[in-house]
Amino acid sequence: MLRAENITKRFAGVTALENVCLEFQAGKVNAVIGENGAGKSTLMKILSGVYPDYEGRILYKGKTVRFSSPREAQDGGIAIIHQELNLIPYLSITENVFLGRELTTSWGTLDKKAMRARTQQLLDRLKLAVSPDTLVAELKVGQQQVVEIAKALLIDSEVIIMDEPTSAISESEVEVLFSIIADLKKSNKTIVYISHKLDELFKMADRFVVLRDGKSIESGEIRGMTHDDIIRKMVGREVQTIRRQTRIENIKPLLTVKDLCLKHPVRTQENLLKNISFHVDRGEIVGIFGLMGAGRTELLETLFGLHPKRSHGTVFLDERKLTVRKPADAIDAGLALVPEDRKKDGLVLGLDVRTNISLTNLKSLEQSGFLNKTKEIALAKKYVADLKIKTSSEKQLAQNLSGGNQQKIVLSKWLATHPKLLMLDEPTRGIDVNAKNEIYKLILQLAGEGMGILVVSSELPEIMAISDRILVMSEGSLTSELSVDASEDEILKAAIPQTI
Amino acid sequence: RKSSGEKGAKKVAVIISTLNNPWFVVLAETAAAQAKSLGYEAKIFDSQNNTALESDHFENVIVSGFDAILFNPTDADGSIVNVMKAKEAGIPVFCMDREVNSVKAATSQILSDNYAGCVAIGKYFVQTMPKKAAGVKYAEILGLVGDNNTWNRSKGFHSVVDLYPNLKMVAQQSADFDRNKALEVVESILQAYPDIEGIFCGNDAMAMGAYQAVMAAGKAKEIRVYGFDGAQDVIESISNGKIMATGLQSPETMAKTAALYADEFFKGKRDFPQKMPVAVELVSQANIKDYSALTKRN
Amino acid sequence: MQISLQTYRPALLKFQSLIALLILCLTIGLLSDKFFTVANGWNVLRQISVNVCISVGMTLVVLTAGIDLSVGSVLALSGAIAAGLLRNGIELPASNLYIGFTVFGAIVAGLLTGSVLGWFNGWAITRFKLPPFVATLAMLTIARGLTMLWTEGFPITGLGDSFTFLGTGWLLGIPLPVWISGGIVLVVVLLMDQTRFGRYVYAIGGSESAARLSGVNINRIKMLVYTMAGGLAAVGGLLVTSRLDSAQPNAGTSYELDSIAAVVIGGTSLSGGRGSILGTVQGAVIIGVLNNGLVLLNVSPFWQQVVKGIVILLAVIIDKSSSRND
Amino acid sequence: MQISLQTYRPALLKFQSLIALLILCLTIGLLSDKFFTVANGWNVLRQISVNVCISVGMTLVVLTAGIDLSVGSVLALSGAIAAGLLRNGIELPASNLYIGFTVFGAIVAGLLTGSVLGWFNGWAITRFKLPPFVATLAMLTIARGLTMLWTEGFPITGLGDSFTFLGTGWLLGIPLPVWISGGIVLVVVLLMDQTRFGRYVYAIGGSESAARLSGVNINRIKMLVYTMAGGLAAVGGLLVTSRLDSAQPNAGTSYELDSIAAVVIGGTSLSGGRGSILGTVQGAVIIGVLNNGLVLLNVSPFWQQVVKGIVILLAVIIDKSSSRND
Ligand SMILES: Nc1ncnc2c1ncn2[C@@H]1O[C@H](COP(=O)(O)OP(=O)(O)OP(=O)(O)O)[C@@H](O)[C@H]1O
Ligand SMILES: Nc1ncnc2c1ncn2[C@@H]1O[C@H](COP(=O)(O)OP(=O)(O)OP(=O)(O)O)[C@@H](O)[C@H]1O
Ligand SMILES: [Mg+2]
Ligand SMILES: [Mg+2]
Repeated sequence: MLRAENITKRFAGVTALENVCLEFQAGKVNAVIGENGAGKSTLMKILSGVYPDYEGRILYKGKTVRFSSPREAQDGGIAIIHQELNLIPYLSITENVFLGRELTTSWGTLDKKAMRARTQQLLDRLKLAVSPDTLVAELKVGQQQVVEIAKALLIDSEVIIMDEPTSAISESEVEVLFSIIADLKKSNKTIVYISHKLDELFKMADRFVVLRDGKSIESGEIRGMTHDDIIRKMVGREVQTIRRQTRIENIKPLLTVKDLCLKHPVRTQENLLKNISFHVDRGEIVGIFGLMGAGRTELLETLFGLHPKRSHGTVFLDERKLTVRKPADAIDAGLALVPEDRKKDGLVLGLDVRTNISLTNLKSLEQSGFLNKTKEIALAKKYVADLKIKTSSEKQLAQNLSGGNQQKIVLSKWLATHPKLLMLDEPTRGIDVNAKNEIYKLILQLAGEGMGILVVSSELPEIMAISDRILVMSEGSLTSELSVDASEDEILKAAIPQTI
Repeated sequence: RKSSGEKGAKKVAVIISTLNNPWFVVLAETAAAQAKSLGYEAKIFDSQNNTALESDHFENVIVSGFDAILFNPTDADGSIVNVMKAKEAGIPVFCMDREVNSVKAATSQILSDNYAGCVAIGKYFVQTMPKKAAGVKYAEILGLVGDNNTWNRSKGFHSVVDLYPNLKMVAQQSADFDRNKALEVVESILQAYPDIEGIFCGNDAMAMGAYQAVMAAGKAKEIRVYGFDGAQDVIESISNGKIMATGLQSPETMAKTAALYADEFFKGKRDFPQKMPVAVELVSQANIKDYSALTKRN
Repeated sequence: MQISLQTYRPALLKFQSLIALLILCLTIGLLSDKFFTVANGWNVLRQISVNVCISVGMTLVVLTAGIDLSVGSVLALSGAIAAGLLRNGIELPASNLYIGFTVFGAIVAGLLTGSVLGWFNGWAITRFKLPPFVATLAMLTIARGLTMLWTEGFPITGLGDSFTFLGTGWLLGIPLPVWISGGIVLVVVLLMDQTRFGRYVYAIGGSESAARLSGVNINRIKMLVYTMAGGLAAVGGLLVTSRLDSAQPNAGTSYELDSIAAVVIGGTSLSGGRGSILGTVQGAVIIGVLNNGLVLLNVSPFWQQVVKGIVILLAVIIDKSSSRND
Repeated sequence: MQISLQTYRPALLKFQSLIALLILCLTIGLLSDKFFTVANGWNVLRQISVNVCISVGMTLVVLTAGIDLSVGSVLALSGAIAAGLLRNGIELPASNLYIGFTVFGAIVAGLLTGSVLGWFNGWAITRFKLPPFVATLAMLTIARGLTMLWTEGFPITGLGDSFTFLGTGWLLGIPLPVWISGGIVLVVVLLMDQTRFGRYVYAIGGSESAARLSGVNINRIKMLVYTMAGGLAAVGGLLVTSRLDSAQPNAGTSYELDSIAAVVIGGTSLSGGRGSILGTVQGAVIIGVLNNGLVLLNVSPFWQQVVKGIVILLAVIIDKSSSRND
């Protein structure tokens, strides 16, 4: 159906793809696997007309094509769900879904009714229970990803490329997406699927293609492969999957939270967090699970001092009462937060790696009022080496790094403050297995050194792999506290909202 | 409409082309003060050199029931419409300093003649500039190029000076009636034409700036600076021998006359002279003693 | 085709937070009995009509995250071209040719002038990826210079009654400039709310890269937007010229600030993507009422500027806090 | 403390793409033999020193994704306050008190005035979350009005030689204003490159939310930046006043455009986070050389504006294409 022959793509200084040859078959789910920065997204952008200048050729339905714009590729029947969310924040869901392909009446004006109705259908099909008139800016990341999916499903395309469509959505939405993919497969569409969640691939994919360092390595049937086979092909060597082993029980409590409440920003009668109480010990890893919108992000943000006016409750750190009015207080007290949206909140994308790493830590780099650049460079180099950040140098701009490496920079900048409690919100979203493992290893090591860790994640396997204890949230309340031995069913039951 | 003002004291509007220049501030404040001393309410409007804003002022003045307008137009042609509007509403308009190009519009126009004033300066310029067989170079600094006063003055000056081929204008640049711009422009002109011996400026603020540039270049002796307006600091500078001459157009005389005309109008007089010229006096090194009273003004 | 005023777009809701404007009007009305009169109402509306025309175009530009500093000069040149052609026609001494212009012809020429200058702005911005600030700043001085060259520094006057009717006439009891600016507002509101073009303008301002990936032809939309801004500035230029029966070479100086002020006071974000035409109209009305009120209340010109600044601050603060409770 | 000119910050590299400036200088130099003289060099530098002072402050503001339209009026008011105090002191007729001011006292008062006005801008912007455009536009008219009230519309002159030395004096063969503006550039370059403050300014402009989460006190940095912009405008005001030996009530009109032009031509992005002080200096030099060159070549005032606009366009286009190849 779609063949790439000897595709080479160079960016200033980087060869992202080198003589890539591969083929995607109709009526199959074709998985593209590879580490962060292997060139998956770049290849997809070429196939969908985003990058019109490349070497090599593309055969589509047996004919050579060269799309000069996303529009041409769409008209030719190739739709793509981009990895980076590409929605317009201040337009509604309907307007985003139909952007560039609006329906018009015979007057030439927009047919808003028809578009709204069609969007409603799509949202129903994707089981997203929000009004089509909602502004995208008001949606959570996960909901935005569902809108991206809706956008790709709008037109009846021959080829649908999905670049990490599930990186921000939770289990139930994933199920919905999979049933849709199954339907598409039945109607003989070509599906190209990229994901770092290997379980999904085994559930869904028929074929796989491996990219490594911009080269196509291998392709074949998924059937008969094991986890370890896939990982070996991606990474080019053996990788051990990390799992929390033992830990010294109950040392001193590090963080104690009592009756934490947070008011809704607009509907002040309503609470987004309802009397949350829990504790984290030194050296303990506490996982917080919940479905989308359960209030986990808000919990971390509140602890970090982002909502001082709307929240109340008592927090103790190291048995001392903590008053946090702003993030600087939290940092001084020894808290660190790796936020959910790393591009917006975690990094200053237009600054370089070194500046990003040192941003939280400039006070300690000061000497008589001036920054000591030698120290700063040393600090950046230390974390680039320790965390194995793949970057040409510490002078590289953060926006030019791959997702996994960006996440490692965010981690670095917080580790540099030597926090007592590290809060991680979806720390491995969009990160390849290898990098994920490295991050897990790091988390375990930090806990081993006595740091308390609070991890929010929507991925059950992740939570179960690294936590010592699991808290489950639903609709702003803490519904359950479970040990790692708890079954998946137990956890999910606690996470599902009681009120519908 | 006119009855609205009858209740209390009559209201007089003073609409001024700009208050961004002290000369016009004097014009406006004298007119308002004179009207008040005659027992009327007075109010100043600043058109900010913008004919459209002036038009807004006229509309607002007509609506709020003023009884007379003492008017300093932004533009001889563009302001006609505004004056006609007031006339239709039965409100007398007395133009001060600048005219509108219509004999039917204003009740009376009390004018200083920029053109004639600059003819006088031109004559003095010709007399005082050195006479050399090889020719003498000079520069001219214009005001805002989109302002017709700029051109009235320039033309009056050139109507005389251009008759003397020995006087060669080597640079003609604009400094927007602004002292700082004039300083900078003249600094640059002095680089390109260090041998000029005279600078004619379209107003006194620019003359002051030009003189400062000349002084800083150490050429106060060689280069003669001429201005126009009769601003106080220039008159002082003339008495100190720094600046050669300026055209004194007395804002006080014009403003007082206009206010008195309005007073007479209210008392029933209708036959005003269409144009009432107020002479522009040449104040120069030659006659500065006659104006010594002015330099004491505060 | 339903027009939904009480609609989803929050920027439109913005228009409903008229509290600041109401307070302003009431205060002036209490202090001066001349304010709430029909004549004064038409006065204010006629006075703001030029700013409304320009600001509608400016809103489009700002919504795409751009800016147009050249509107004032474009206004001046368009008005001067129309007036000059109407008055003098085109003489080609070489071929002994004289082309006269009717009022209609002159108006078309003025509108064309503005649109071409706007088109040139758009071209420089899209073709060379220049920051809009720089490209339109250059146009600000270029168009002003061309105006000076065309008029030789003198106003062009005596344009005849049929031309001045445009700026001074009344139709069905409403001043013609109010009809014109009102019509423009209506058309552009429909355009923004009911057509693809409007969607794309919001989309480009919201996220240019996302709009590009959705297949929106960014450059074409931007060219259109700047061309429209130029054309609307030309409408303003024709109105000013005809109202004064005279094309002033320095007309429109610093109008760009007034117009951006109307846009921003009306709630449109300078970083693009958020805002509305009706908000801008509200902004222009606030500025107009303020100018009118300060005169009616007899505030001295020096104090006027201080008061004006403070009222603008208060208006935006009130507006912000009232719309937050929606 | 090493100063790395050939450094990581790409915006600093920008300064090395001086090609446009070089071409401009060479062209003027070819057409006029007066251009490349030492005297003219000092001329140009002295003339741009006011714009450099203002534009350095403007660069800080723009780097935080803000804008300051009030610099011109703040300049005027600061200069007028200093001149007025120096000339007349403060008289309190009620308590029969007279406070005289030394030159130093007057300068401090002028600087304080500018800083307080700038501080007020920052306060309005951070406290009420006003768009910087609106807050500083309000300040533009307020400060101008206050200047008019303070001066009653008349220039304040006769300030004495020790005060005018500031703007007209020479030190070691270099004009004093050049020392002052050069010193300011040096200090602020160090501040931006070598201190926490500088980092925070870039971080806020790059992503305000990321900076907030990193513990940066956004409001404090913004307040500082606007206060500095006000203070630097006051330095400009003192220079202008002392050069003219006179505080003009209408000094600084439309300087905000010149200054933003220098910032943007110098490659700083109006959306914040990217740019440099040295780029701005380059921008100011381009504008200054252009103004000087047009006068040296005695280009007619009508044509000057057209030529100026075209050269600015070309300069930015050349600059963009040359820096792309770095
Ligand atoms: N616009 C760009 N400019 C420079 N380099 C780029 C650009 N886009 C991508 N790259 C580089 O090209 C390489 C491939 O990137 P790509 O985004 O295709 O990786 P990926 O396989 O999709 O990774 P991930 O799993 O993290 O999404 C990386 O080294 C990346 O840094
Ligand atoms: N600014 C806001 N305005 C209105 N509602 C909000 C806002 N922020 C969050 N919410 C709502 O608060 C609830 C909790 O959101 P939160 O982001 O904490 O959930 P979460 O468990 O972290 O989910 P996710 O996995 O999507 O990050 C959700 O219902 C969300 O819609
Ligand atoms: Mg990718
Ligand atoms: Mg979350």
